[in-house]
Amino acid sequence: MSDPVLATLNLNKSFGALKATDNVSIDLKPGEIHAIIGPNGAGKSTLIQQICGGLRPDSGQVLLCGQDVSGHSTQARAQAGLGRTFQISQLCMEDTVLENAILGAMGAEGLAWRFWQPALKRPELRDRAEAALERVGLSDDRDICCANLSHGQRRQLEVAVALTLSPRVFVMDEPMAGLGAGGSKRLTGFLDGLRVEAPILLVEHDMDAVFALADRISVLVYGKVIATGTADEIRASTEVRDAYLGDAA
Amino acid sequence: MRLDEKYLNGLMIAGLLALPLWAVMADQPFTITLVTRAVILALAAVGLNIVLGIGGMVSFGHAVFFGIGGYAMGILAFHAQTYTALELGLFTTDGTKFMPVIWLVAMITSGLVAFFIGLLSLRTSGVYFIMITLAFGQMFFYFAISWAQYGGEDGLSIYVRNDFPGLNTLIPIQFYAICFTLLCVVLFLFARLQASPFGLALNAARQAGTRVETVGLNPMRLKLLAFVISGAITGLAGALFADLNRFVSPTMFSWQLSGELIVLIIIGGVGRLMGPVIGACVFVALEHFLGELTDFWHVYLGVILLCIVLFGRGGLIGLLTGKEGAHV
Amino acid sequence: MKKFLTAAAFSALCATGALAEVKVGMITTLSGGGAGLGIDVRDGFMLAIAQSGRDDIEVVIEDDQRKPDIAVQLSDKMIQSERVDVMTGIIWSNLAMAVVPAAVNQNVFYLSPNAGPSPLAGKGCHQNYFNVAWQNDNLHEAAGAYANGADYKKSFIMAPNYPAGVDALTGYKRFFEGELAGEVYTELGQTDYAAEIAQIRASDADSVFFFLPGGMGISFLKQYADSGIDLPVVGPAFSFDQGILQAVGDAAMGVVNTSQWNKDIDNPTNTAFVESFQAEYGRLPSLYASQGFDTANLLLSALDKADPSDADAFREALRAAEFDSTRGDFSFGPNHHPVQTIYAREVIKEGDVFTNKILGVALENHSDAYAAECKM
Amino acid sequence: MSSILIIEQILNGLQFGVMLFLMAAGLTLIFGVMGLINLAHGSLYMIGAFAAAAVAGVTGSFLLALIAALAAAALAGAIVEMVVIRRLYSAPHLDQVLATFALILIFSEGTRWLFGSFPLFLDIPDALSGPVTLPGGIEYPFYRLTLIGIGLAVAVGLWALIERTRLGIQIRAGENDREMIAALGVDISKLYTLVFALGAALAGLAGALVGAIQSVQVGMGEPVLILAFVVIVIGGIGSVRGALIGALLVGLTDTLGGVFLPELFKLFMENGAAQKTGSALASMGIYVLMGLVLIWRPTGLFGARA
Repeated sequence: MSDPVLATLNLNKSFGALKATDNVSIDLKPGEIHAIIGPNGAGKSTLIQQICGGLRPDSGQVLLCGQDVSGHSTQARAQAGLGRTFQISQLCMEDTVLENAILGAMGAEGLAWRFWQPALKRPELRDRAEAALERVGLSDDRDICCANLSHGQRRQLEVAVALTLSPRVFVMDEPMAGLGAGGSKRLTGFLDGLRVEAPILLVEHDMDAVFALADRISVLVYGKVIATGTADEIRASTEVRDAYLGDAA
Repeated sequence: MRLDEKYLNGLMIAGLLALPLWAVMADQPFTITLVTRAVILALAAVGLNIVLGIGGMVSFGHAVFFGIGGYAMGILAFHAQTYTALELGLFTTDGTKFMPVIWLVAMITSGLVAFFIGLLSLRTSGVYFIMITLAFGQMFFYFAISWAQYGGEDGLSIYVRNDFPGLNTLIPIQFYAICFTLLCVVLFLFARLQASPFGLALNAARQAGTRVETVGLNPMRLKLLAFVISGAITGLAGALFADLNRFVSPTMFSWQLSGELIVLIIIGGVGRLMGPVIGACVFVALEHFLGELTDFWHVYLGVILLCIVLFGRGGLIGLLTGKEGAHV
Repeated sequence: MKKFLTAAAFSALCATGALAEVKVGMITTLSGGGAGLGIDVRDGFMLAIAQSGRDDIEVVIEDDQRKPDIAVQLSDKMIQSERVDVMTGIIWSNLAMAVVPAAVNQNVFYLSPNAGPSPLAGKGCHQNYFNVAWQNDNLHEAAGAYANGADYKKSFIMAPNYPAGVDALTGYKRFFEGELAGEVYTELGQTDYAAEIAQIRASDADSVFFFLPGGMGISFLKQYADSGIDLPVVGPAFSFDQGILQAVGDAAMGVVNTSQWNKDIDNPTNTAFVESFQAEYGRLPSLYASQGFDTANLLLSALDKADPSDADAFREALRAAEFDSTRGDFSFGPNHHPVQTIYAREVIKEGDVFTNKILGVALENHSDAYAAECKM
Repeated sequence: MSSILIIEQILNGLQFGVMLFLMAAGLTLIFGVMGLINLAHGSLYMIGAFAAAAVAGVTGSFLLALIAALAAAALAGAIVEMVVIRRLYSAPHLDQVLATFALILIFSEGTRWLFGSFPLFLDIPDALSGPVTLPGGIEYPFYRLTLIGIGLAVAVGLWALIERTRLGIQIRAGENDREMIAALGVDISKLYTLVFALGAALAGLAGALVGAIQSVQVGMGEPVLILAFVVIVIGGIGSVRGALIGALLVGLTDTLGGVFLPELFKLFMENGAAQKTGSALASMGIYVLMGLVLIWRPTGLFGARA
């Protein structure tokens, strides 16, 4: 068993009386997809925020490749190898697809502080960006303005930007959201192949995708991890069933 | 009819070359003065366009840098013309009337001030950013008014324009040549900057700050550097403006001037290379010709500005090329 | 509508420029705050030109919006494009400082109808610069002199914190022989004087001197009148002038102010001026209008003797100042600033209209403190 | 410096503060509900003062003048809202700044065209003029006390309006969630016009009240506008409570700074120089205050946390 690439240790976060994250310890091992599921309001987004640096936990640690990054800023974590996609696309809508990908490449190459040569003409940036676009199938749309992309294409671009970073770990917040059945299926296939490159922490509502992809699944309810296990174990867990049904009722 | 933006830019530069030359031949020196004014205001607004158009920071206090540039020129030339020493703590100077030195001092000083204002202001965003930059502008304005040593509200008169090697700066067309060349250089730098990795990142910071962070870049630092570059350019314009008028006064720090710089950019087109240039030319022309028509020309200026906001998304460049401007 | 009509009349006048032999450039404030002063100067000036019946004088009028940079550019325009012989019109000292030195160095004559900053009267004086109104300190000095005469021993003095304000207090102190109960610099453009009034109340002053031009003076006087303090107030004419007085109202009643002109100065020129100004524009003339009128008449008197192209002769003609001033006797000192009598006036009410009445002379044939520094 | 003088200066600061509050309350409401930066708010203040001066000039009644000021400013506000402002709600701040900057130009020169370039006359009504003696022997102008009273009454009234009435519920809902009030069946555009007119009326009232002790002239609105912005930024944009606290802070800082800073400098400087330095610093005082508050709390004292 190898060491986890990403782990949280006893993470806690409260908003007033509300405990959004309650002593959460999860980990992500090389080569696996670890999915986090849970009903709305279970604290999934809050957890992701703490892992990626948008929120500071009240207590506990976030470990990236064994290193404590709890006090690091978002950009420091990104530099340390954390690649993230957003539930709601965070893209530069006035820029082209290629420019969005180049932005990621700039982060990866540490090349933002250059003032002379046009970004689009730097071969190292361009190669990296084009490669990422190629992989998600957006190569032909590279010169389209992002605002004119379809919803599905935007999700693809989100993933492409994360790819340009060549991260050591992916954190994906509902990448399937709003995709049609076909789109979901294609992305599922793509993520399936991605896990060998870097493990994926996947937050997703699309249960078909989750059960198809995840090596392990953690269930988050009211900020607490109530169960972790393989797809079959989770499916069989009465606790999980109660939590979901109880919530629905 | 839709114009390509490149042609429009070329046309504009050609116009800025041709009009003053025509004015020399037709012996209309005042036309040259007007175009010089437009070119200098454009230069100041190009500086602002870096933070406003690319970086999305609505600075309502850019007059600070314009004024600092002006006072850098005023103070240096004042000491040079009165042969009095200027004590700067560690060292003493007699001032100077040499333009390149004045420009350098203007740019360094306003860049430094921009660094500190930016450091404090960038903690805020949105309306708060607009207002805190305005507050800094007001502080400098009131400071200048009560700075008796350099004329206070009366300002400083510099009787002879400063020197530039090989040119007689008192001849309008020669001074214009200096300003025009500087504008072209700065426009070129702006274009390079906009396309460079830094420009791309800054542009991204305006549209999606979180995205910039998640690729491992620090939007704060990007914005702060942009603010400093912008301040330095506007400071340079301030020094030229002071030389055009051979005069500096606290009005260079006024919030109306900050507002006017923003107006110039919006008239032309936010984030566009030539937006400030077109805006400045149109503004100076309006000011001049409407002023001849009626004492109440501000009313008409107001109506025109209103129409530009309500119907001309993307400014004049947007109107002519059919492209919208940057969203701020 | 009246304004547009007169503006049209001016442009009609300008249109006769084809024949014009003398070109006069007037840069003054016609829009925005403070436009009233510029309009009065312009109207007074144009009235005199019209009355002269000369059609060989072209007056180019431009609005400086009270912005120094605009004023400088207009001055460039006047000199470079219009090629005017004589310039005039600037209201504000800071604009004058921006325009005048450069203009007179380009061999243009400048006749100041209002501003008289001290540098232009002293070290920075120039042979082509003539001030027809006053040196900035004059009216304040007269106020100081009046305070002595009124037997004030302890004055509370205040002015805005800018060069003209500092000059004002200096001018008052130069002539006032008593002590100061307080000396306060207010913020330029300040509208609320409660804090200062409280300080006056708490002081042991027996009189108050203030210089607060424009709206600042109106605010102060109204608030002062309402405060219940009844110490006598002295000030220069600027806050008690015809244009502004109606806005101050009862609060100004009885206040003594110093001025080199008033509409009741008894001489034929002045009587005719007041009448014709009222007839032409439908309002009482102000101090500024009288200054504009005198400036034009000085110019006309010089033009009768010499042409501006003969600069030396024209300068001599100006220096002689052989014209009938609305103020009575008028002559120039060695620094081309007026030597004139300054009066103390009191605010009174004539029917419904607030106006001033001359009390007596504050300073007789007064020159200024800077003339000695002028080396022409 | 006697304690009487200090108390008097504090009263002055309070009076200045509550008048700023009248301006700032409208500004902050308009921003809170509609998300609009209205630079032309100062023009509405000017309109109030001019309307009051005009009506007082004709009728001689101060009460009628106040009513006219409220009506004229509210009407002008409603018209501007319907013609221009409502096109700007979804526009970026930049466009709002420019458009309302344009409105300032139109209003200012338009007023000058109508009323001429000279200041107008508006005086304190006889019933309110002159000083009164407060406990402790402080003589203080009755009119200024009245202003403090009116300002505080408006503050209480606004509080009651927002907390206790149906309109208030809609306003609060509008601040939180625009879609929700549409879902509640409220006619949004009518609500917006109403809020804008209310803000305008408050500004007009301030203009008329202050006009009686200051000069009624073109351009009188802009300095107050800038101060009102300082106030709402300190208080937190959108918060009426913040506007009140901010206004009082600014009023007291400005008044007391102008008085005490020169005194402070007199301790180690020559009299005239101390006056000049002190008052120069005092004029920057509120901007320094604003800078400090924003550095400490980037969204103001009571602003929504980002």
